[in-house]
Amino acid sequence: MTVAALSITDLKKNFGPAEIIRGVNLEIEKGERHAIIGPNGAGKSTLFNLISGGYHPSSGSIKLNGAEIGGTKPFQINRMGLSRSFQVSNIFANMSVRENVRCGVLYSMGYGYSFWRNVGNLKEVQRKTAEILERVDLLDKANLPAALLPYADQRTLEIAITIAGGAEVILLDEPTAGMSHSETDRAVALIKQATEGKTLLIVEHDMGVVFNMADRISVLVYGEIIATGKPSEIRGDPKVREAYLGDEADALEGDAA
Amino acid sequence: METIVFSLLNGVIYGLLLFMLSSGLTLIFSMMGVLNFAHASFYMLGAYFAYTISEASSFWIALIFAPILVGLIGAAVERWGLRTVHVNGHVAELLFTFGLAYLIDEVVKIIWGRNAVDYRVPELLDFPLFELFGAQYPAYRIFTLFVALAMLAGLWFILNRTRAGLIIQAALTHPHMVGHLGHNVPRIFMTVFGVGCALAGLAGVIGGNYLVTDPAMAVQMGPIVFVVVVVGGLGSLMGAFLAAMLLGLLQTFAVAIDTRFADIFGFLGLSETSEVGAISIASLAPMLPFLLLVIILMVRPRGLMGDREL
Amino acid sequence: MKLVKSAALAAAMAFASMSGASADTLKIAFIDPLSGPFGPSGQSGLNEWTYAAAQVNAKGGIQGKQVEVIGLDNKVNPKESLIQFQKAIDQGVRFIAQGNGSSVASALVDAVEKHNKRNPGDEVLYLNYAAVDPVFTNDRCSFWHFRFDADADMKMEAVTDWIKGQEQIKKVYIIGQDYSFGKAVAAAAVKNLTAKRPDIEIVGNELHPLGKVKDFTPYVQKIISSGADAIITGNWGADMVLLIKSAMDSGFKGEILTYYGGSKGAAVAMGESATGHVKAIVEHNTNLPMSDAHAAYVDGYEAEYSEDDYYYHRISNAMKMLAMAADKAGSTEPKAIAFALEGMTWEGPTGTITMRADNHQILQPMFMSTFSKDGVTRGVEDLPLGWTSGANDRIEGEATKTETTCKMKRPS
Amino acid sequence: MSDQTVQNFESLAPSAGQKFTQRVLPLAVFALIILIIPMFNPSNLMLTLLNVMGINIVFALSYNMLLGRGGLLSFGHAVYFGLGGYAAVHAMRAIENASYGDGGFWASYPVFFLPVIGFGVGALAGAIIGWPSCRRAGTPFAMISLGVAELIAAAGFMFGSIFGGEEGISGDRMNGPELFGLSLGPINEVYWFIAFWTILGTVGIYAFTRTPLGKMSEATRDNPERVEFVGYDPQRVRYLVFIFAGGFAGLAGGMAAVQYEIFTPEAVSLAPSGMVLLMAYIGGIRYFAGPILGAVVLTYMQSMLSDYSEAWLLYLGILFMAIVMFAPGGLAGIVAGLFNGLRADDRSERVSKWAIMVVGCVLAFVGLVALVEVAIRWSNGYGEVFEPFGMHLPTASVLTWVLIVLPLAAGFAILRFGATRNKEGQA
Repeated sequence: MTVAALSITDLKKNFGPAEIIRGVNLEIEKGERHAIIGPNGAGKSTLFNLISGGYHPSSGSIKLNGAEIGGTKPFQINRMGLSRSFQVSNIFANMSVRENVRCGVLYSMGYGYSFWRNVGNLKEVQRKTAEILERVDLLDKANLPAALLPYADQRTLEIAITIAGGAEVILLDEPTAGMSHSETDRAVALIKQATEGKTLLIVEHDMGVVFNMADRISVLVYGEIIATGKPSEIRGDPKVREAYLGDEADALEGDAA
Repeated sequence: METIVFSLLNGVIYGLLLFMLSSGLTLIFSMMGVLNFAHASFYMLGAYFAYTISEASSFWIALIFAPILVGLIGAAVERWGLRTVHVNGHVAELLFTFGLAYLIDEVVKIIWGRNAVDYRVPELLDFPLFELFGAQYPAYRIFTLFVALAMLAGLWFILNRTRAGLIIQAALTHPHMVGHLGHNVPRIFMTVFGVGCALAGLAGVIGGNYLVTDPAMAVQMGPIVFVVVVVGGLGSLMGAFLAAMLLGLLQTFAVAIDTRFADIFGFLGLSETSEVGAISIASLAPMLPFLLLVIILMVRPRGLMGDREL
Repeated sequence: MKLVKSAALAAAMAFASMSGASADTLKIAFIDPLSGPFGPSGQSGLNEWTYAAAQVNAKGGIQGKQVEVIGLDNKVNPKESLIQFQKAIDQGVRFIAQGNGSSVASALVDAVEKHNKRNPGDEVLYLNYAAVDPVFTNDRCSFWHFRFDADADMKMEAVTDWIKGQEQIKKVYIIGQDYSFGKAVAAAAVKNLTAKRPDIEIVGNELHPLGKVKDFTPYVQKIISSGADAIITGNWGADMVLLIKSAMDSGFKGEILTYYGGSKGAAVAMGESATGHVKAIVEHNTNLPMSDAHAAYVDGYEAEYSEDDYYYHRISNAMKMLAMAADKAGSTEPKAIAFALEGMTWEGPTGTITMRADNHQILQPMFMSTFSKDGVTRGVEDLPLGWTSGANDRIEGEATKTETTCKMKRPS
Repeated sequence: MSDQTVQNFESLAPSAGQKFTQRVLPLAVFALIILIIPMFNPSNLMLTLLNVMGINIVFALSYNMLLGRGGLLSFGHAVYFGLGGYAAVHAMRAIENASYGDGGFWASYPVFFLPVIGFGVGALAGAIIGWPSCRRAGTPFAMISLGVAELIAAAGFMFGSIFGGEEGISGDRMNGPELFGLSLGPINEVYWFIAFWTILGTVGIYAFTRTPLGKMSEATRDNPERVEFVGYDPQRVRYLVFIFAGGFAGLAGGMAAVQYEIFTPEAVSLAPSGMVLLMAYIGGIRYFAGPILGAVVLTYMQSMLSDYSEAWLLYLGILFMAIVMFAPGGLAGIVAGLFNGLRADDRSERVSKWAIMVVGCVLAFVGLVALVEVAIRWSNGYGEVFEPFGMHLPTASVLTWVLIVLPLAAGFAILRFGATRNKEGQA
């Protein structure tokens, strides 16, 4: 039996009296693309923060490739092979695009806190950086200051930094939020291509993106997962339809078509 | 016994003076995030204005007008200085106030000279109130106590019983919320900065003749004000009050202790004549605030009563 | 580009070098604070040196040379003093005068010693008018250094000599700043009191951090509770003023014996209530009985510098002795003057003044002056208050003489 | 990947030529300036000043490792400078004792390498004090640095055996083995010593900015949260940078020990910490050369301006405030702006704009100087009168006030005009 890439058991998190995550169980296989959907306030971001080390779980366990990571610091989790992006662009604004990606590459290539090497002379770092930039199609903007990029490109850069470290498990927090239709399509293609062969956990509002990309989908409502399954199973699940009222249910419907 | 009574009395009065001085900074820091380096300079301005006004008229007029004047200058500084710098972030703001403190020092030296000025306790209060264990207790110190208490009561009233106060309270704990409520944030900032400076000015009016009014008084008081604010905690006037009291009492009590390190750590073989052994607790008293500052920031960065970390 | 600009700057500086020495002036570089918190006391010193120079020049100067005093601002910073010292050397200065801060004095003694060793024939003489750390005339004495003020230990000799005559003082409290000077004063006080007045009880001996105490009331109440009838303190600046103010506010009835009670700005801060209680050990006060010539000198100063009071009498002594030494040596070469100054004795306005040959320390009469309301003909800081002393308050210079550990190395 | 990528990655990084003009050339010019200055036969005073500038350049650059590159505002950087310097002076004494006494390790240690000791002790102090300080950036870091600085400054006066009490500790640099034929006695020989270490320190600090740690320090300044998600511990990054900054400050302290041959407790106090902050910020913390510029200008001001005006502290304060408010890029930012502007397309427009600004600044400055100088003479009360260019400007005269108010008002009016024109231009 293979170990799950990510395995969450009875995960709970409360802030004071408010229980945000109320017992989540989830298994994600290696190489799987898994999406989490749910209405606003369901606790999706909290769940992400718990997995990536931003918050400490109140109880329960989170295992990455079989190793417990609940309550571990983000940088340690990252070194164990999990990387994440942010809902709001979270890049190094005062650096160039190339330097941004390079920051993502450095640690994974073993240059941690090195202070005896010149970054300019690290050929493999340069090569890896260029590879990533090419993969996300930012090569021609490599030497621009990151803060001057258009919004969609900043989102792309966000993803580029996330995948730069070569993590096997990638968490993407609403990667297409705020993008136009054509930009979204491009982004989806890019994510698919860039995360080829990796385990992907994605939170997304755009149902089109979700049903297009995910192998499996979990539905998070009020801190609990009410359903997990293939897109077709989720689409027909009455509990899910119940949770999604009005427009969003239509959206489910519409995408099913 | 007498040591305890004296230390208690002095500690409380010194603590209240510290609180008067730092309450304004707590307001400013909590709302605007500006740790105003020039806060003690406004305290100094208060003392100098009070000196000039009381030379021309009387101490009582100075008691009212000097803080108002200082408040107006503070508001002007916020309006035409700090606001310009705000876009460049907190470090730039901190540096702005750092430079401002420097400038105020120099300007005060030019206007009032580089030596102490003869700012006296008003004659009405210049008598020993009572005698305790052979030492006289000046009436002015008790007056200080009452002014501080009156200020405390006034502040409490404004914050808890007026609309403006409630807005400020909301802003203290949730600075980002005020804008959403449709209030004019720049004007609130300007007002708070002005009022904070006025409170420092009031402390200057009271402290200037209690201590000495000279151009060094700002530098002397500057760092300790930070200690009070940081130890007290963000957004908490109560915390600032407690911290000021704690510092006042800590320092006065430490002075009263003659114990040397050699007496405490003698069992470790520390000798009376060694450099470390000869250090007495009393001689360390003025260093305690900074020790406390460092320890608090390490152990409990939110301060005694703060609702969030710095 | 940024670098080009700094290059231009550096080049500009290189060309802006100073003019050389001119033959017919004798330059004294006054290296003391002229700005910042200690600016006022430095400025006073500069005024008195300038005035003393003008007086000498009016009589034809020193060996026919006009004396010029150049004020150089060292910000009481030892490192900055060394830069200003170099500035002085480049201007052809052969005499430097300094007084504020033993840290500065320490740097300058060292620098002068090294300069003279490394530049024979171009020696510099250091006239110390106020840095009182005994070490400069003991372990670290230098042939090129002359001190015109009594050192801290000598002042304590004078203070304790005076206490010897004060039967009413039974209990003494010693308080000082927690650094080398404060510790030295406390140690000297204990040593001298036990020797000269074994019956006196030292009821407290305390050090507080330098310049950090805002309210001295707790200390003062400790002092009052101890029943002390005299306080001895070497405190200066705010530490002294705040201590005295607190003592007066708390109704301390005894004497406060200070080193620096007479320093600039203190009188205003202490106020009238301190009169009769605060005493200072000094070589001169402006209410001493004076000869006409000396009175004219003092009044002339106070007229010319109306904002200032005549305080550093030793500066006038130093200038006169410099002139006398030059006459004796027939030269204005620092080396010759230094040899001529050694052992020089003369009758000054206050009595016999001697420059010790063994350690270059001056011996002069000292006065325990009291801050007073009455008997004041010349007040200080535009107040009707001033410093006075009576017949019993005079301590002869010879009585303040201390043993020295100096092993003077004289140039051949 | 394909050959295409390999090619791209080669072209991504700056070309050898770019690298040379951007990185090597400025440092080479800097070194060259230092090397040719002695050919102009500067006076001893100038040499002294240049030496002090060298020391301050390294000190300010080390400070900027924290403030500019790491986003850490420290109010106690002189602690590391001072401790490094003290260690070097103690070592200097050990060399002196060893060469006249029993020999041993110190007898063979050249004074020339004292800055190494300074570096080690500065870094050690950084490692000890940085441990609690670097957990947080921003205001908590600033406050801890202030508290620590106060404590160390107080300790400086309490522990005589280390700090030598008020007189400090002094040594003699002319002992031990000589290196490169330098006895280090005369000031021009010390110049070469300072030059060597200034260049080494500058190159070292520059090289540090090019290392992975240096890069991550900038990343941590910009976005500590994100740094965590690329595998770095921001606390660790700050801590390591702090140690290096302490080390280079100690190096500057070691240089100062040889230059001055004395260290006093004043060196660990708050004043030099404030001074180095001013140097770095006035010079420009966003540019590598900024602190160099700041160190040169402020060292000159500190030692020479006081010859012309006792109000030099006030001018320094005004300069600082003007930089904070109107030119956050500092002097280096202004220089860079001019340089870039001259190459921009709208050159003529920019030049006319600058001309207006310069005229406004000069006028306002003239009025300000007149005001300050007249005021300070009035304040002193010695009856001295401000007499620039043979004019006689007593406090009470109408001419004086005309000369103050007119340029001030005109200057500010012009500056305002310039500013509004800019805004319209942008709109």
